[in-house]
Amino acid sequence: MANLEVPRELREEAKAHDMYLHPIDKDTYELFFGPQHMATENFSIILKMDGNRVEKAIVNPGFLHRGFEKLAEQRPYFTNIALLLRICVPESDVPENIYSMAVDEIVGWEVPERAIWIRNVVLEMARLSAWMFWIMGFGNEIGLYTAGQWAAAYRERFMRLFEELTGGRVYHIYTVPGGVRRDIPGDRWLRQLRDTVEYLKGKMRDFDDILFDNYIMFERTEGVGVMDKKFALKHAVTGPNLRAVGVPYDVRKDDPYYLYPELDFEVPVLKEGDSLARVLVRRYEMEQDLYILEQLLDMGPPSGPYMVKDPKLKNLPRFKVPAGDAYAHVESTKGDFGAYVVSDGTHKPYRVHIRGPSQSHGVTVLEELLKGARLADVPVILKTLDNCPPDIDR
Amino acid sequence: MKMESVEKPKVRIVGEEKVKLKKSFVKPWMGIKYLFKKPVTIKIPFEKIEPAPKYRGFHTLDWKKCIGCNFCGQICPARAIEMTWLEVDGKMEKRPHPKVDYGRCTFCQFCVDVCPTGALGFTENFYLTTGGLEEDLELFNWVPIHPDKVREMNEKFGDYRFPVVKIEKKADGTYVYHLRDGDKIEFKILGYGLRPPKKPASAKPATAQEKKEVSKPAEKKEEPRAEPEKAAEKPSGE
Amino acid sequence: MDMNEKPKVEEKVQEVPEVEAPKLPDTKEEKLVAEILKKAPYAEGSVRRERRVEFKVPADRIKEFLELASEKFEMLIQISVVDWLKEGEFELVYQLWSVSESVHAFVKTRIPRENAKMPTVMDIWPVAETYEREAHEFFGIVFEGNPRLGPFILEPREYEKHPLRKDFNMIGYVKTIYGEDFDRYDESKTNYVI
Amino acid sequence: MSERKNDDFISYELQEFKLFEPLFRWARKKSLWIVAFCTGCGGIEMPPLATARYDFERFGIMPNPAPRMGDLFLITGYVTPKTLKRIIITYEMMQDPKYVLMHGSCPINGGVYWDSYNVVKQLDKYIPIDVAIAGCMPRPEAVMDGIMEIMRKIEDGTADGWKRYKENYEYYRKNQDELFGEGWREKDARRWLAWI
Repeated sequence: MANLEVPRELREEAKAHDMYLHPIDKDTYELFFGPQHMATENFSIILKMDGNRVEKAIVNPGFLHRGFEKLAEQRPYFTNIALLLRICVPESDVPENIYSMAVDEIVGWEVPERAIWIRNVVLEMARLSAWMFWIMGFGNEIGLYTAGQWAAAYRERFMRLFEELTGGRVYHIYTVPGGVRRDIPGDRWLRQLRDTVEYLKGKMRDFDDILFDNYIMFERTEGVGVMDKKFALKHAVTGPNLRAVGVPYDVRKDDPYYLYPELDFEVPVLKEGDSLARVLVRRYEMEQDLYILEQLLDMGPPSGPYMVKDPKLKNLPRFKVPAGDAYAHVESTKGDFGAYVVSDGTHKPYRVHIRGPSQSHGVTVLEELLKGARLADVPVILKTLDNCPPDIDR
Repeated sequence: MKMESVEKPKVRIVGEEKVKLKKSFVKPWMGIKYLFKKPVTIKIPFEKIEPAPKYRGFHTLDWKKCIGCNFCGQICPARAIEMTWLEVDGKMEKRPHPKVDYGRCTFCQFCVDVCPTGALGFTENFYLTTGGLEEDLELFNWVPIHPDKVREMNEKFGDYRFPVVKIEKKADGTYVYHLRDGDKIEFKILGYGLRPPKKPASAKPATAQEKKEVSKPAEKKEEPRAEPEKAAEKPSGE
Repeated sequence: MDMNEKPKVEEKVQEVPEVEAPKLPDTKEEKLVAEILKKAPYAEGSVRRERRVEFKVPADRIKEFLELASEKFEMLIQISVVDWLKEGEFELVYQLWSVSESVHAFVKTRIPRENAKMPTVMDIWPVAETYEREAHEFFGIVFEGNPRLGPFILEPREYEKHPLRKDFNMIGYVKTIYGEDFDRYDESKTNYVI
Repeated sequence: MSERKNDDFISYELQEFKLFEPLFRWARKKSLWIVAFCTGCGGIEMPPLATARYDFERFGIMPNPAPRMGDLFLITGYVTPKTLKRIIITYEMMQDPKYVLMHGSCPINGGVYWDSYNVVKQLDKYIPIDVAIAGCMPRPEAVMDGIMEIMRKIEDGTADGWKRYKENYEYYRKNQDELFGEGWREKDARRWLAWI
């Protein structure tokens, strides 16, 4: 179905009857896709089209470039948290955490257990809210708007929990080097979180019904945007996209951080490598995230401080970090999100380099996968790769 | 940490037998049951939603407690805070107070965290809607007012609006804050920066801490300056 | 980076089932480094901590080394460039990840700042094209063999300035574009406090 | 863009139909279509607003990708010069009357990117703004409040950004040209939009 090729004679005939709307006299034309197309989220692709087929795609990012890496060099270490989290808007805790982990490693801090537990919960909550956001975008792209309406409403539950925990709705500015900024607001919050997890577990069945089991979804995604294992590794594809081609690489498993070694979860792996496989892997991981949160809640927050005790923290603006460099990465919903921080011993980082998964998914991989795709499949490929343009631009 | 003995592998890799789903023509119709559920919509003009307690909203400042140490200005990632020398009722305040610019503020409240005396605080207020003209946008730059005053107004009006409705700027540097409940706060801005403005009066208010900061040959030091008048060249609407 | 004082975060990492009780002399990292160094004697290698290894390679043999390393390290995660202005050098850090061994490698090399040139590694990892375009754009390093160098994220005007270089004066540049006093309000907050 | 005359806009306020002006305003207020061009971080608060939770379709607001059918332009956050070019072109393509709602700190005075080389500091130099909301990013309630404000302004006729744009076209054009360099429309915009 998906690989339907219009026969040459038919195309000639269509051309004779002026059925091509855009260029009547020629077969190929250029199509500017984005930046205000909802699927692209501020990112444009120049598509060289042959009728309905994409001949060549050229990615044109940069609409969101703010020069984070330069800005981070001008601001003190702690302050950078308020800046770097803007790299990944749907799950802003990921840049916070990777930066904090890297700084923790350079300083050599032993982050308190309670802070680690809170960070882990926050990361998982961020993953879940990002999944909800992804369902919404993906549902809208394939025309199943109902799923999007539900997902956006369920995401609000997490937004509320974040608001109570951190004081911010989308930008939490919560995880800082050495711990977290606030303690858990009380047992009521933990109960609410558990309720939300339970609630979402029930709702997963509804999502299955309306989106993941839906024959429309299968028709739209099966066989679209296929990549193989070798291609994926050479192109540094990570996250669910890599697991959908049969490589069981998950940062939480292979380079574990926080409490993940103690948590019991499954890593879904499929072999097909098409959009459908990517969707199904994501769906399974969403379910696993709910189990992970449940286990974390069963574990309960360890007692103790939520911020490391260090006399150097008295003068926060001029807090100095010893010279050194560190790389930390976590598994975000989009893939392997990493930060490379270099310090030269002053109170400002010498260099911060963020590695967003979309740097590979959104440029070379996308350009390759779009070759030969139909125009209607472009948003599907974009959404199943879960491309997030701020990662590319930064 | 907890448990050390790990026998069974904690991370399991599962393949298609568990991950794959079957496509279905019937199941999507199950969504119809949502027709009979209560909607999640918050009907905004008629219904209200409260922000969480300790939501990071607009700042408050206890002018009595503020010692003008500029910690808040140093930590601010957006350079939104500038120390301001005020004159209230003809008397100059001993210490400069932070002036917060909501055209830059990111509401991270690191400034509140580092405030050594707890003078700077924040409330849950988050509504600030103005027109787009130059003079309307003046409202986005203010010296925060006392928390009690803000709370009082929140209780009176029952919402979380910005406490000031209009900032009136007079030619001689006097600012009048017209509060929502009709009160006015009037003061004069003498200058900006860490060091007191040129006025010879009131000795040297700079603390030892500040002096250290000032003398430090850090890159691009704060220049004390008297308000430069910006050429108002913008078009004002009609 | 001090190897002796490991933060708690990394210590827990040892509980991963695949790694059975690693002892430093014969951990998989040590073995990996030894194996690669045997084939590439010109490089220096060390184990930084668990799952982090580091190689220092002279700039002229980087391609050769990366080709060798790509057998073990399947993925090129990132090319980070650090501009060491005082030394007058760019440090290129090729961040590699080995999916089979679960090891992250920093492959560091230094090149002079003036007329910085590097061979491209696009033929080993096609994804390097993006990373190199980015490094070229922000630092002005020319990757010989990469056909798509040029304005990528930035617009031509900023592209010429290579803004992530340490000698790019950001505030000065902002002032030239948006006016000397780009603050809307009276305070003219156009400088850094610290 | 074709040359515009300063007194063009008078024709839009149809003098003959002055009597029906309140009706027109009511109709405009009740059917604000949004240009679905989310330019910054604030775009992430659009989905909650557009979907069941806050549901701005109750007010007749609907996202629409085509600028020709849009009434309301949401600038949802920081604006980079590359985006600003598209914003200006999109804004000029929109039909009168058109309104601009500016979100958050960044377009007002640069926000956290106040020193960034690639973020526009004061958006109202380049296009006229009707309503500004504070917040980083603004909560959906605050955006709703901004939308209510713009509806109120449409009703009493003070949402006049589109008129200001025509009156002070020289001023805006000068600022745009200063930022992008002379002739950017011919150079860049023509490449993207074949019909200009």
